[in-house]
Amino acid sequence: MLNWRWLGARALGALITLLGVTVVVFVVLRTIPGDAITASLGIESGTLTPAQRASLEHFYGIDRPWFAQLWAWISGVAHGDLGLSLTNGKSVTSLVASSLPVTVELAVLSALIGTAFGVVLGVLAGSRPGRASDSLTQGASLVGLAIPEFVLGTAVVTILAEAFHYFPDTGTFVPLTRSVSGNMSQILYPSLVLAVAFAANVMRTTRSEYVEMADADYVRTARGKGLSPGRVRRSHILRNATIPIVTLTGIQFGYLLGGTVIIEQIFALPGMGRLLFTAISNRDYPVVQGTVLVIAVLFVLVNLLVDLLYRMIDPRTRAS
Amino acid sequence: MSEPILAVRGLHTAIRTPSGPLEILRGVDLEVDRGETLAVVGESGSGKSFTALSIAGLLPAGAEVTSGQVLLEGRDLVALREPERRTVRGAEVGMVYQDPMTSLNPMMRIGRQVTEGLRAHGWSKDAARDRAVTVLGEVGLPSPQALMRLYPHQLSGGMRQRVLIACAIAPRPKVLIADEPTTALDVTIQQQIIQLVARLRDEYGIAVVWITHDLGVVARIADRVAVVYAGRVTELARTRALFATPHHPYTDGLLRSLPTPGDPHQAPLPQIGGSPVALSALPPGCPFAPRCAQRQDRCDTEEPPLIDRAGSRAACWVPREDWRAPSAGVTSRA
Amino acid sequence: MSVLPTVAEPMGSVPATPGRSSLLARIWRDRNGRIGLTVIVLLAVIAVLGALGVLPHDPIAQHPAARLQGPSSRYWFGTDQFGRDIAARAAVGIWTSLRVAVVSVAAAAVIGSVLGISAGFFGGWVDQIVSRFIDILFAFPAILLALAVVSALGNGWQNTAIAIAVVYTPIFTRVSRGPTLTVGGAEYIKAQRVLGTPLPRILLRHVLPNVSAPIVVQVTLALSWAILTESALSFLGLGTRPPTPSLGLMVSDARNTVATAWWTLTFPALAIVIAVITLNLLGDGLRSALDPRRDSRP
Amino acid sequence: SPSGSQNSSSGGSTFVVARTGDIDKLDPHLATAFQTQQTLGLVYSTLVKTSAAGQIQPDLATKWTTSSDGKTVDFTLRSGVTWQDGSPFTSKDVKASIERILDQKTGAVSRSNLVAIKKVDAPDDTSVVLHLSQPSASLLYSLTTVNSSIESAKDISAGTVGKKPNGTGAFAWSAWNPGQQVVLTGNAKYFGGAPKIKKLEFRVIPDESSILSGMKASAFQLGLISDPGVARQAGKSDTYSLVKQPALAYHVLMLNGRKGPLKNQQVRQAISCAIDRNQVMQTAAYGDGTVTGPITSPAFAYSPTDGLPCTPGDTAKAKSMLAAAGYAQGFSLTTIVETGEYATAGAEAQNLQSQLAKIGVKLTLKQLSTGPYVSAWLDADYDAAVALNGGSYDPFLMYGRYFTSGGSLAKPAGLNSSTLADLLTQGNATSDDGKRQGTFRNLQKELLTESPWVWTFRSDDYYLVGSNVHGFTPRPDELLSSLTATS
Amino acid sequence: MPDRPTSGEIAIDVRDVVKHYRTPGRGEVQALDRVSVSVGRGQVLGVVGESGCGKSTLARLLTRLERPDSGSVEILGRRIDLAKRGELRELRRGIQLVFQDPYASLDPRQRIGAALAEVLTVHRLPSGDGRVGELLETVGLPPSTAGRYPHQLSGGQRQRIGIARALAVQPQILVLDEPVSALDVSVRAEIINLLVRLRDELGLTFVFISHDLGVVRHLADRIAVMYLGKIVEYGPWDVVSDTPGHPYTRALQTAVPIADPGLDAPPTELVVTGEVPDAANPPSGCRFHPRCPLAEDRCRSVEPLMLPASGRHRLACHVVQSEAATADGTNG
Ligand SMILES: Nc1ncnc2c1ncn2[C@@H]1O[C@H](COP(=O)(O)OP(=O)(O)OP(=O)(O)O)[C@@H](O)[C@H]1O
Ligand SMILES: Nc1ncnc2c1ncn2[C@@H]1O[C@H](COP(=O)(O)OP(=O)(O)OP(=O)(O)O)[C@@H](O)[C@H]1O
Ligand SMILES: [Mg+2]
Ligand SMILES: [Mg+2]
Repeated sequence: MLNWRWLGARALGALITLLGVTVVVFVVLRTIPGDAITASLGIESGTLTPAQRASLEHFYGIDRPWFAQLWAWISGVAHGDLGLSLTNGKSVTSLVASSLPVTVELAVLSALIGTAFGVVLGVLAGSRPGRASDSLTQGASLVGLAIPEFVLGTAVVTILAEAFHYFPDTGTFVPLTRSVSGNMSQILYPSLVLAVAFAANVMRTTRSEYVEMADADYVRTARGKGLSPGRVRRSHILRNATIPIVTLTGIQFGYLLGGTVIIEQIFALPGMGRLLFTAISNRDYPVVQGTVLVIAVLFVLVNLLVDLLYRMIDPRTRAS
Repeated sequence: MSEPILAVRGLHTAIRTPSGPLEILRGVDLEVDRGETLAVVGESGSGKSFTALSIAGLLPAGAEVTSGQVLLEGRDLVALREPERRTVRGAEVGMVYQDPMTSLNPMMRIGRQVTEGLRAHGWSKDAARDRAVTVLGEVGLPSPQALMRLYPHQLSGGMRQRVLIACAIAPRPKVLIADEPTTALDVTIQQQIIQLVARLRDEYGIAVVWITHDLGVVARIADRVAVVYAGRVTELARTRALFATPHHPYTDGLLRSLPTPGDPHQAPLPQIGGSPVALSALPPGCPFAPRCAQRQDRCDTEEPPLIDRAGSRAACWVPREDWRAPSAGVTSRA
Repeated sequence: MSVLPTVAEPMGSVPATPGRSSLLARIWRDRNGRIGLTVIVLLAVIAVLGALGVLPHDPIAQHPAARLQGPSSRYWFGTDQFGRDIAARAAVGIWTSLRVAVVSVAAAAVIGSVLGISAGFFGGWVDQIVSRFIDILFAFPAILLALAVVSALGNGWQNTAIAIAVVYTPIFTRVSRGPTLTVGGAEYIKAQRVLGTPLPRILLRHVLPNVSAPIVVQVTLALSWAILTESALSFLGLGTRPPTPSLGLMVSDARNTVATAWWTLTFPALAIVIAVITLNLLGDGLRSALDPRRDSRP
Repeated sequence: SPSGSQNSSSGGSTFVVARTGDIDKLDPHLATAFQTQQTLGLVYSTLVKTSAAGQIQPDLATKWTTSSDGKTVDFTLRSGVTWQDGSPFTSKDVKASIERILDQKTGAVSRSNLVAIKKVDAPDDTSVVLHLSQPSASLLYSLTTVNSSIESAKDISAGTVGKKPNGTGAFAWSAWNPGQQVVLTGNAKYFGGAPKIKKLEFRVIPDESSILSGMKASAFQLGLISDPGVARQAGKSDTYSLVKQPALAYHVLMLNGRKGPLKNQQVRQAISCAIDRNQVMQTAAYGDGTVTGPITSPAFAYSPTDGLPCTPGDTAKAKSMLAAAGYAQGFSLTTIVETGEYATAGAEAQNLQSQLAKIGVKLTLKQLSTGPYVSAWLDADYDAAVALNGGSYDPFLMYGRYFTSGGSLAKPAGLNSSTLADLLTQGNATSDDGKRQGTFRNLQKELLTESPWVWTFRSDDYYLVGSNVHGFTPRPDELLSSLTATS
Repeated sequence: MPDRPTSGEIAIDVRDVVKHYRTPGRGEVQALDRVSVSVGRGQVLGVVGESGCGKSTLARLLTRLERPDSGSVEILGRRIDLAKRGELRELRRGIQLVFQDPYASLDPRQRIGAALAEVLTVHRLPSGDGRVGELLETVGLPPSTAGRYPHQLSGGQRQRIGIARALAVQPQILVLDEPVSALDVSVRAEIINLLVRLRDELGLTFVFISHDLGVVRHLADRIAVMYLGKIVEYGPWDVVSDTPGHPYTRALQTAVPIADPGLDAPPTELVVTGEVPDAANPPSGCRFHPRCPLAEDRCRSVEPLMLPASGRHRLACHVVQSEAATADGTNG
């Protein structure tokens, strides 16, 4: 069923994209003033003697021309070596490896929650367009879209603390595999906050797709066969609405991978958003490059997965 | 005269529009007997599809039958509540649609699309499957077993239309309504579909309502014809009678405007002047009056009902005998 | 960043039909559109009043003696930690936020559409290059783009706008490319080619107007994200340059005073929510006004 | 509390300190971030330390004497001290550590403060002698900082310093999870007595509001915050108490005296006169803090504005001074403002802007994140800079590097003044307390007269102390030494 | 019935044109395969065939919407397939195209007047209301139509606009791609009459494309029947439409239902079975053989050539050609 040629072409495209990302991030980083030395020593870097500075530059590898640095980096990546953090000397690979699961789980959980709520509410609204339930759900989704995430996040943290004396666990990240409850106490609330906007978007798409699909010719055919409304909804309307919903979910999920920084700040989650944000503030090139590359890889993978999913869901795109 | 299997009496259907409700059907009368084909002809927008959808109870959101009856073997379908109506739909009245490309669910295997209607009407899984295979064979599709597992996009237009027909006739309905089932197809395929439906009609003894705008098709298949204009039936007659002596100037104009064999290079084709009226701006009297050469004063004020005229029924105040000239309803200049 | 941009649902391949009635009238006919239009005009008026400085209080002047006062007849929405009038600041804040949003979205829409239309219309290697470029931008975490721009150029509303524009450009490219593929293959475009109409004219007079519907709808959505993104950037310390008030800045500053002075956060946050909802409603209205299926029947 | 497992202080197992930033390195000689100093300060010891009030006290050295010419300092070391890895502490460790700091290649932060040291002798295991090139009153203070920590000679020669900290302090190194937490364990063999806290965790909670929420839910035992806005929200609670501690660090508007109108001393003075320090503190820090002059050390408390020809905030006077300097119409300045490092920068800048506007000086804010800010600052590429500068118990250590010739930060300081340089050198050359008081008082006056910068206030540091925590006392230098005695 | 005399001048000359489309999913579609046809000035060529046989592709090549893979397309004696930009504009003033779907071929956002004026402006022809009004009058519409949008017109009116727009540049050749297929019967007659009038009054050359032999018959001097990218029969209108030789043409002829209920259904042996094969994978030999009631062995392997049957009448069918040969043989 898999079309290998298609997959090959897609993989090649993905590779080119990633190479592009690599080059762009490299160039972008170097347009920002300040270098690794000022980042790591702060104002104390002013006290360095030229010899000290030169030796540090050599240590950080920033004394070489930029293309040499780029090349060194790319060839490192090819060997799975993302370099060392300038600020704490840890290997970027290990930093990314420890923060990746947090962000991925955060994104996956909020996508799951968001999609579940979004689809259910969207169908609810779409199956009775114009009714009170429709207006209500639509209104709620608009509010969900409109509240800035940091306001919602802070509100959740504050309310939990004030009213319930509860604070989501901020200790060492507990992987799901170790303890479900321990993991949930860290991930659940931030996921819920992220899920709000996600659900609102999914709801809106589901609703409009539902309304549109309900008008399709084949739905009329199905009704003409005497099927019950529930059957028509499940087998015909919803099944065809899956594709746009999957697309949207995929896009949103992709964004989420690189867009969890605010929630990670507020809930003190050691994810990639925070890693990236801190690294950018610190001018920690290797970490920024590594994190961006990994996020881009994830994004590209998600896209590939969505495409693959499509081809599984939609018989028209399946290779025959 | 035996009771027709399907009779439509004074059917009015309206739809909600941004500028208020709009009457699309303004009193449609039809009837068709068992084993017979009724052709419904008319220009685009005259209300043919609405008639079909009103009969099947499949009107789009915002549209509803406001008065009139749809009698299936004497039982008024309009009066039924939706759950009962559903038991009729598909089981007793089957529908085939104009566009075979969009009328099948692209995400569902052919087999399932044929069987789901049967299952909805209480067929067991196996029985439905067997029936589906049989019926796919009957509509002339090769290797029905294998076909069951295909998706619509793997079939050509003609094959898809056959699948739609199979879906419709699988539960052995009493009436088959076909809304322009061949318009989207090539002539050679159209010919095959016409033959197929005729054969099925005879084998199953069902009544067929065939909607078309092609008078050639009418001539080939229909026992009876209903001509629709601006949401009403303007003429209802047996096919031969209608072609021989149309009693409504509109029907007359339609027939004359067809290219005829002979030397076509000689004279221009006769044509009906003017353009169809908009349903939202109907004139007070006969809706055809503004285009009609036989028009009398009365036509501008009073809308004619269907009047019996020598075995046919036509909605025209002016009897054919009083027409000014046989072709006067028709102008011949472009 | 807080905002999950989504691509507006495709509007179908049929180009939008202009009505007898103007676009505004058609939006007005839609309930959501009506609400959206009304409130946006209201917000625009407030914003312009704020920008013109004709409000009773100066949004920038500090009155240390009147710090953190609650809403009163003198200060409708209360004052902030500098004793500045929140009502006046919110009004100017709407102006700033809308200005950032409008400028960034306009830039993104123009650049994105040019790229998208070129890619869709010319296909071939143009499409290849544009699509790759867009893929790269998409795969980039939006926050890095924004941070990079703001870090490199310093903050200030113009740079915030540039950052947001960079993030949203690929979305407009994607939104305009699809319809262009359809429109480019439409018979009326072929007709223009056969008629010998020069290419620029075809693109400008025939392609552009007919792919504009989804772009216009996307604009309203993007405007609402831009307002949210501006506030998110402010939260991360990368927003508008003080003392110019922006809603995002006010909200993120007020996070620390909300427990003791609820009004500092409530009013600007409400303004954001209202602006975003309004733009979404307007988008809904536009979508239905531009929907080719609507009164496409004679 | 429903938060369950994490809330473990009652069980006595882990003492959690929440703060916004993480440590960045493990070598105390290179540590610049105060989080790193806070942490490593608990692991390493120094020869001498300061009391909270700024008095020099014994640490690894129990006694010290300075020769009469001030050029030799003798230390007697504590005996019986062991490194956390078990090996004994001797004078060789001290010698190796100071030599490491003095070695250019190390890039040690406190090198410039210790350059007076010519030679280090370790005549026996418990004695160390420092030979100085010139007397240095600030030397002892320099030796109290975390940057002057004593490392093990073995680690230094093995090159393992900065890999796994090994000190003689109250807490031993346990684990570091970058960006998340640092875990220390109580050192049972600590010469000052085993700490009551057995396990100490520094946890990174980037958002101060979240730290507050966590304290409300008793998720942490100690929360370190610096944003007065958040502190104001802390209110009263039965799960924690809020302790304010004035810091040595000072908020300042640095003026670049090498640029434009600012070259003119009268102009700088006018700016300094125009600014009501209290207003800055009230608006930016909700009134928390102390209006201050240049010297923040409690031991050298002088009038914060003595030396200015005006009462600060006197707009009319300031305007006339500007006019006298030829700038009656005012002028424009751009100030760099750091974002993301400390909470009040933006607010201070906005208030300064509003105050300066009154005398016609248009201040434009250029907000930069840390990297670009530091670059611009180091290059003196600014007209003005809103800054939070670190303080010290010793005035020479505060200003020597800015205002002595050859001072490492003379460039960003923005002004060369031989008067200032002389005063600083004098103050450092004598250890006579009375003389130092006089000299530094003159230094403060001169700084205010020259007005290279406008000192506004010292802010408070805030400590949210869990209600079941006993014995914690904050210090002006932000070190957490009292955790040794906290339970 | 006169086979209208060719004026001696050739308006269109298409030689050995091949056009294949490479499509990702379908493979290589042989839309046109070695097609040659020519039309004399003032003549009407009718092209019929089922969906997908390449009719529109031919129209696109004639108007240089696309270029052939090989072969040549000559319009009024000049190679339009090789024309450079400036020359192309000039050549296009000689040949114009009218589309099947009158609605899709008009920019929905442009008023009728503007659409017509635009053509005039682009070609630097005298424009202005007068000329636009004239054009509208030529196609039998009142000048007031200029102020309307396409969606405010009926299908017939829209098709008239499509024709008027093509006429605006005063072309000598009109290519009409199924101009009446989308129209109602009652309107179809109007357009056909209009086209007849234009042909006669303006002396235009037409290429008239349709899938309906009945309609083509009404207008054409010559008819070309296409099947799967090839011309299979070509000749005078009456010969091809009334006594066709090729079995495919015969099938087409009988498939069109005639509006006379008195007529019996066509004999089953003339009904073609099956559907049009995929042009991406055409059958070997004679492309029609899988559906042909007369098919023989050689039809499966050997591709028949277009050979003269009589006079200007030519067709490509092994069976019919050999029957004729035998008949000739016996006669001779
Ligand atoms: N949603 C609607 N709102 C307003 N008018 C409508 C709507 N749907 C259909 N109509 C009108 O109803 C009339 C009848 O439509 P119908 O589809 O029955 O025509 P038809 O005879 O089947 O035409 P065709 O041959 O084009 O299929 C048309 O004039 C159409 O404009
Ligand atoms: N741009 C294209 N890309 C790929 N295939 C094409 C393209 N255009 C046409 N084809 C294919 O070429 C063949 C001929 O197409 P063409 O449009 O010329 O047929 P036609 O005779 O006009 O059919 P119809 O009656 O349906 O209009 C078809 O199989 C079609 O699918
Ligand atoms: Mg219809
Ligand atoms: Mg075609």
